[in-house]
Amino acid sequence: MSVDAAKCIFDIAEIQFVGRAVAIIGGTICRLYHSAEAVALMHYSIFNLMRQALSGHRGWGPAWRDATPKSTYDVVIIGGGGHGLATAHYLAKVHGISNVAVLERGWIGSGNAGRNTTIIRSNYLLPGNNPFYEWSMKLWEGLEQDLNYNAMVSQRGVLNIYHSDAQRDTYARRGNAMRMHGVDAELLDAAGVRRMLPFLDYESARFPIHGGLLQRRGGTARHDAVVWGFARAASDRGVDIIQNCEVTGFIRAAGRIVGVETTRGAIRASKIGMAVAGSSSRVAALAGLTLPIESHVLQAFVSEAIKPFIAGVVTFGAGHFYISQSDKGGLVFGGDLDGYNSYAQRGNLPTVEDVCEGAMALMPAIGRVRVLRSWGGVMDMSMDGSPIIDRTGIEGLYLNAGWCYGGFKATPASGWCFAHLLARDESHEVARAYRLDRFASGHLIDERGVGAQPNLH
Amino acid sequence: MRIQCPYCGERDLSEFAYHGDAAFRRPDPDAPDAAARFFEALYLRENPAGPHEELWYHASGCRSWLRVTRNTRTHEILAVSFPKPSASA
Amino acid sequence: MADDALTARAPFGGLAISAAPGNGVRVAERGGLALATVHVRRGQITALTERVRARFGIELPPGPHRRVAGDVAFAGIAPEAWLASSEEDSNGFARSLEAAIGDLASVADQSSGYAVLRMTGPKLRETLAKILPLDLHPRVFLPGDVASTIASHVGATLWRLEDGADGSPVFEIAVFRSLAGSFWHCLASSAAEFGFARRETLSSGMPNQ
Amino acid sequence: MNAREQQEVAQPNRLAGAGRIDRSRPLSFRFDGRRYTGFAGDTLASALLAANVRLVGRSFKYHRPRGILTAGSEEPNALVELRDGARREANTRATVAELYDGLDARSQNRWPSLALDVGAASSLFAPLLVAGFYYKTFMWPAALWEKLYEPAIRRAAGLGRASQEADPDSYEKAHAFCDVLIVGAGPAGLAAASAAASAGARVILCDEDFLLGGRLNSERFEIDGMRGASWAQQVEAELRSHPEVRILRRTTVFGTYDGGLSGARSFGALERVADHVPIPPAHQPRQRLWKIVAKRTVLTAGAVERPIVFGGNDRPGVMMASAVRTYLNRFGVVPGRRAALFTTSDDGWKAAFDLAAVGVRVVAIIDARREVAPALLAAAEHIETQVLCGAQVVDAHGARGLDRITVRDHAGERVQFRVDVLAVSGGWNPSVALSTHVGGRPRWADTIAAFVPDGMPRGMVVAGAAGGSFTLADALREGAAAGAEAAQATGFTTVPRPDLPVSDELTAVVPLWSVEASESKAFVDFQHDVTCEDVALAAREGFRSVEHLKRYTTLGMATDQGRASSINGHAIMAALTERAIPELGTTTSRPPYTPVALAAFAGIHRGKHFKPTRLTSGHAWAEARGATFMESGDWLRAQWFAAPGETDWLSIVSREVKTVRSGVGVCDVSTLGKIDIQGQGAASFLDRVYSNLFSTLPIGRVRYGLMLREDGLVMDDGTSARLAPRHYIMSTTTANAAKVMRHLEHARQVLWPELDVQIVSVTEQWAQYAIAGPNARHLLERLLGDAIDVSNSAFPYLACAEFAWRGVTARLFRISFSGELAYELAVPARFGDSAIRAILSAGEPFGVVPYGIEALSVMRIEKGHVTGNELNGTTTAADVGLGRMMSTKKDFIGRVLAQRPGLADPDRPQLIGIRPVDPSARLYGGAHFLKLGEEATLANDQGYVTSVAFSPMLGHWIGLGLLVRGRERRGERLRAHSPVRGGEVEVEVVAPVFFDPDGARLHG
Ligand SMILES: Cc1cc2nc3c(=O)[nH]c(=O)nc-3n(C[C@H](O)[C@H](O)[C@H](O)COP(=O)(O)OP(=O)(O)OC[C@H]3O[C@@H](n4cnc5c(N)ncnc54)[C@H](O)[C@@H]3O)c2cc1C
Ligand SMILES: NC(=O)c1ccc[n+]([C@@H]2O[C@H](COP(=O)([O-])OP(=O)(O)OC[C@H]3O[C@@H](n4cnc5c(N)ncnc54)[C@H](O)[C@@H]3O)[C@@H](O)[C@H]2O)c1
Ligand SMILES: Cc1cc2nc3c(=O)[nH]c(=O)nc-3n(C[C@H](O)[C@H](O)[C@H](O)COP(=O)(O)O)c2cc1C
Ligand SMILES: [Zn+2]
Repeated sequence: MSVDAAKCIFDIAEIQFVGRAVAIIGGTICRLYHSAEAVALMHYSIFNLMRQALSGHRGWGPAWRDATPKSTYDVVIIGGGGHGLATAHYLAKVHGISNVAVLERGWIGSGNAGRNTTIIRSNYLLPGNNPFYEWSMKLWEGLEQDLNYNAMVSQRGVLNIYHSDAQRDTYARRGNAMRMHGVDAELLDAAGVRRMLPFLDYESARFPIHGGLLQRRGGTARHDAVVWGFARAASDRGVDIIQNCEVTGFIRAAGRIVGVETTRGAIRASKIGMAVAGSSSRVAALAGLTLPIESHVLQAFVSEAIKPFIAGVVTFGAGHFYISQSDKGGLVFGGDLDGYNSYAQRGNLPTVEDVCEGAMALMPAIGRVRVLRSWGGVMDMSMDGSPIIDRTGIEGLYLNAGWCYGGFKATPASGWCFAHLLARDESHEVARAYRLDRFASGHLIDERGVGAQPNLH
Repeated sequence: MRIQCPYCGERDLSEFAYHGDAAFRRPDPDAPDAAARFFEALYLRENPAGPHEELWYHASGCRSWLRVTRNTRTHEILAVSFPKPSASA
Repeated sequence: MADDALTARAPFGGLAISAAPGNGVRVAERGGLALATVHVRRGQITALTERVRARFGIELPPGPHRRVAGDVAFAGIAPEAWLASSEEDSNGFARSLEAAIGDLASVADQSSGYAVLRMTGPKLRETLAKILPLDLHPRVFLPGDVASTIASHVGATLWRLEDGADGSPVFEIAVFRSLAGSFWHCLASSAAEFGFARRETLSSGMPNQ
Repeated sequence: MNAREQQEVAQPNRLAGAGRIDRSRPLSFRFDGRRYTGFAGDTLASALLAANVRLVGRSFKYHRPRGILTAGSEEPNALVELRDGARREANTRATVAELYDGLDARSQNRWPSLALDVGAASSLFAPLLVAGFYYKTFMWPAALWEKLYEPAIRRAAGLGRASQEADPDSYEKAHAFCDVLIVGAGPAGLAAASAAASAGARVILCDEDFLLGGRLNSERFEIDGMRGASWAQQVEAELRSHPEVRILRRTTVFGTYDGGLSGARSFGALERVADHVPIPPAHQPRQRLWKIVAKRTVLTAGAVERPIVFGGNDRPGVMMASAVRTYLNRFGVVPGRRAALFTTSDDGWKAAFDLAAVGVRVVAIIDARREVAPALLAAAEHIETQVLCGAQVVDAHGARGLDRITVRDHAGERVQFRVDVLAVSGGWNPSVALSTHVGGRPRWADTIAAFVPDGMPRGMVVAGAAGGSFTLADALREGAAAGAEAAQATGFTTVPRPDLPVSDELTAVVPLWSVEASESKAFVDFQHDVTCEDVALAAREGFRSVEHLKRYTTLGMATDQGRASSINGHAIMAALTERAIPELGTTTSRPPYTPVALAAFAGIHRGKHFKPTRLTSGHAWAEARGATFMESGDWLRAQWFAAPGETDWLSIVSREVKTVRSGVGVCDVSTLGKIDIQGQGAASFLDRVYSNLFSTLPIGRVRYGLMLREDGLVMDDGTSARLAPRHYIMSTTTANAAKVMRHLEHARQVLWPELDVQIVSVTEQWAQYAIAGPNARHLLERLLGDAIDVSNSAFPYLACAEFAWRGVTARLFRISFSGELAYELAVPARFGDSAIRAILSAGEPFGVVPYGIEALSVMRIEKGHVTGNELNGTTTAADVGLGRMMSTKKDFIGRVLAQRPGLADPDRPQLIGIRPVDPSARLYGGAHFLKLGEEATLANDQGYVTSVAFSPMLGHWIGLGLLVRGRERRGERLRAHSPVRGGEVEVEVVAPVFFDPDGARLHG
């Protein structure tokens, strides 16, 4: 056989991963799993996929039950985003509490979970944050197996580029803190960055590249799959996922909250958890609470799909720009908040220009790549840039909010810790610092040191 | 988005810097509950979905601070004025 | 040692002119202009208006407009603030202003703070459209109008003068001195397609007014 | 063979005569390496069709052969790689790529060649590659995901390749303002423009096409007794004669954005200035980003014809009926020899008639409707063809291109036709996108079985096909009316005009979303290979909301954004789940309307011009002195001054430090913020914004001041000098100058408007030089002569004065950052260059040297002065040892909240000095403190190193840091742990002052 022919077959094997790579091990998977567990839902595996292929995939059932509300639950979670669904999953799985409803205003994942730039990392500086996000990273690393859903967790690395000695030292401080907590971190010099990303602007940069802080375990995960995977797993354990069900009020009895009014009727529960991200202030207001949170719009962008050439996540240290390339080939990128309070899920042109100027300053090689789509999401920006997982001071009502633009990576740990709080009425150890009263007491967790100015975090 | 500066006229968003809720007042620093009142004033936000009174700074224009009423659902500007009747009026 | 007087250096001096022959846009540096900011003291606006009228024969504009009398001009740049200028180049302008109105307004010398260009040419508006987020249509932005704005990332204050003899519009623009180079790059590259020329003095082919 | 014959050979499908192309200008181009010729006025697509090239690309997932489906920007299939090298552009739509001489394009997503693409083997696995298959697989063993599965997926990802080289072309931005913006220059847009223009309004007319006229160039319409296309040319000419009209061809309005009180609204538009030439001419950008502000907007963006979902509907040769007409009438190209039409609307029939008119054999007209307008049937009599009503095309066949179709007639009988082109018309979708970008939601209109704009943005109206009015007459009438209204609304008077006589038009449509009876793959989203089955699977698995459907199957997520085809998917989902289409609603359409090159949004702001650069008036001098510069915010500052032959930065800096400490040196400190503060209330104003007292500062004196944020943390530090009872000069750090100015304006305008204070930045007015060292006074005496008495008695530490010197007003401050006897001399910036030269010559006898900010930083660390490294926004005054500056005699910003327990906690890290126990050891910033013998865990974290420097005076490295209860721990030894720098040093805690602790030198 000619060399070319050989190469071509080799390519088939590589391009046609499904046909070969998977087929090879498909059998093994199902054997393993079959003995392992008998599940109500059809198990996701290459074996079942192939079996279904023969029958035109007629056999697949709903990924999650589209439940109608019951009158009472042990726990009601408001918000069918990543955090709400993860909370329900871990309540059922870890704490055995499965008489749970997740109430979603629209369709699950319609909020920030469904519109974020999917970066996961645990490269945090402060002791209040670092253990929490590393715990989240650990959960990401086992998520597929836990959920039996491929959320495409992809640890291709997160690189923060620095442009001055001062910036280098701040990154060094952060990297050292990470290492002291057993998180991987490397400080690269300019040459090191160049080896990774030869196509950045090293010659004519306004702010020359001095190096970068690299977390190899950082990367991305498929945002929608995270939502669907948690929903499927939670639903499978008996959790009711109720869409098109907006919470419009709280039911009180004897000073505590005992249920919610919704667009699909009243629902009672002994404990109610809020995980509504950008809508936190609005839902809290229904309970008469005012939060240390502003809602801001953050825009994101995706380009036309091109053959992959950007390996991991890169963030620009001298402008507002970060980027990664999705498994579909689109460049997924973003930058800074528009900067004004907004519930509109869209932004304006100045921010688009600002982000793309950053892009061209760092990566002039993507100049001719076309922006395909831009969108916005509503960020629950807290006053110190860090989240809140805590009781509210009103009996029966619990709060999970203030995720700013960093809550996707937090999804598993947030669910894990919120479930812990709801089940045990005590904070999980990695989330101890996320108290609601820290602003009054001055125990702030301000990674950026910009103070009570949410649009600067 | 375009903001009608009472001095400069209607200008593009890019000339302005956003500060936030215009409700902020410095509480009486000598009040017995000053700490609590300062905390509330600085940290708690109504953060409404709808008309919002907020402060903008015409950073790249006349450097005036402006009180803008804007709908946070639609971004529609409803009113703009100086924070207080101008000092020498 | 010898007390030889210090020599001034022009902010736009020595800035290269991109190879773009033509006369679409002509500029000249306003090196000689003496500048000072004037901020009225609280409650003194009426008094100041009268004083300025009396001393300079100028009706202090309440809004973003520029009024000229003889060598002196007052341009509104903010509520109760003006950029005063004087043609005859003396470091004494701020001082004399201080003497004239110092009790009613705070005066600060800015003669060195700004780099000022006079600009004209048939393609000036097309060029400025690439730089300024302002509507400079002749019916909208009139002679004597002033605007403080952002000229692609560079803060700038612009005012319009009477059109030149050739019918071309004439504007003057002031940017912070340290940013002269960046502004120049932006102006030169925006004017390049129309031809960009520099005059050393106002008299040489620049409308003088 | 002469040129004409050659062309005929090269362009077998080109009709004689017809079309709006310039046959006198043949252009040669290459596709996949082969040479072809077309004409000026062609698109790449029309030129390829003229040359009878039908296979132009491969689909994303199954690598199916694909041809040209449309003639517009909604094209999903005919995507090519245009140009090469650094100018390579992936995914360019052949249907809008304007032909130019030497154009070079390649097909995408195939290997080794378009004709035999081994990727096509993937269709073997098609049954596995259903929507979302990857969510169900690749989970085991986990290790293989990263190593094998994902790399494989990524290799299969994407269509074209990015250049991966810096884009060599330039881009620019421009602002435009108008009374009336008109989006789209079809009949409706032209009518609107001419109505508004004749009223004298400022009009901007944009069209993404390089020809104005819209469908008029594609159809054989008559307006006012002339060819529609000629009418368009006539109106264009008329418009060009209006001085207030700006016509932007090749300009796509890509986004609607927010407006303001006045009702004026912002739009983004992209002008392709030079995409139709090989490279942009000198001084011309490739593209221009327009930021348009319009008082009124008329949306006349037309409509897009939608496909029908049936087996093999993606084969090259299957083409939208409207595109067939465009190629015939506008480009004079016959897309095939034997044609058939598959339609659900009257409009589609035009294609059959137009084809027949140029002699193409139309073998069959297949109309899914049982009843069809008699007029059409009558017209069909004139072309010998077979009309099948109530029939459907169930399958299209042909390996690399269409050769047969199978039709199921009204009786259910299957008939086959041999055809090489099938014109398809499934009805039209109004182009509503721009009406929805700011929140409007389109409304379902049964009459046309499509969504039309609803809840229009304030100031925007729609006219013509974009609003669902599909006849030419309506387009003209509505356009004219909308244009006139808009002009009136912006203060112009209009004169009514009579409607023009035009050819009338049938527009009835009965939608057929998909053909059940099809056996082979029926495509909904062509580019992403989303089939009917995928939609069914999504329904089965509960992804039933249109948004879930989209995200699960990627329907409508390709480069065409499903503009033409998504609706079919939604309709299929509606049917499967027994809901009405309006109940499902639409997915959100977002800017940009068509994809926009990233560089266009950046304009000139790239490379060195990413951000402006601020230079001090001493810059030229410093350059001449061999300074190395570094960025400090937007400023460039001299880092150090290498003497001839010096190379090692550390020895240069040490030399500079030693000279200053032993003799005298000068440093440009012009970048520090300088704010002029005047007024009756100036003193009390400063008392409120600084933590320490300034009302007590004597005239002619300077004081160090600390500024807090209201949350009690340190914001900035600096000095303020009192020149007169009501006149202060404040200095801020370089980094915080703008922030402080804004903070003060806030305090002045919002917090205390009753105070009589005027503040203005004079940073740019003054060039300021620090003159430091034992010989500083001698230098000044020589420099200033009798302009001012600088003797210690007349001008002690912290004195300041304004005085006349060499014909200018100068200011002198006796302040010191270096800890030496030091002064700062300020002169008006235009004399800055002259002044620094004078300082140097006055200093010659004392061996004065210029020093940069590295030396400055070494000296401030030796003195334990804090900067941004310590004042990092998380430290209190007490943390950095400045607790004593928190006045107890008055209120000030930050006082109250600084007392919160978390900020008053004695266990907080406090400022300390460190020195390595081994004097030869190097210190690193960012290292964390650990107790000796304690494990390196976060729990054991004791603080961190904020600043380090090699002290030439002490001969070893020194540092500052923040250490838990640091002030109590002098003498303690610690680990300075820095794993990311691969090191750890044992350090001793010392006082944060290393040099001249009692400050004797200051006062000397
Ligand atoms: C553009 C963008 C980019 C981002 N990039 C990243 C990133 O790269 N990495 C990262 O870690 N994070 C990122 N984030 C942040 C991250 O997406 C969010 O912090 C996180 O998704 C919030 O948690 P969630 O998923 O539960 O929120 P959501 O998905 O918003 O869930 C909240 C849900 O509550 C529902 N809800 C609201 N009100 C009610 C009510 N009254 N009744 C019932 N339901 C209600 C909403 O409909 C919504 O579905 C980004 C966010 C955006 C917008
Ligand atoms: N008989 C039918 O069923 C039917 C249906 C639809 C259209 N039509 C015909 O189409 C024509 C409709 O006239 P019309 O003027 O409303 O539409 P048109 O399609 O003739 O013109 C629309 C124009 O807008 C431009 N455009 C679209 N989006 C744009 C954007 N974002 N930026 C810049 N330009 C953009 C297009 O390039 C096009 O030139 C009539 O001639 C009518 O006969 C007929
Ligand atoms: C990681 C990521 C990748 C995306 N890729 C695409 C894409 O390839 N094509 C596309 O049309 N939209 C893409 N989107 C954007 C979505 O279409 C959508 O705009 C976003 O989820 C916000 O929803 P909305 O625009 O409906 O409000 C992507 C979004 C994310 C978060
Ligand atoms: Zn203003």
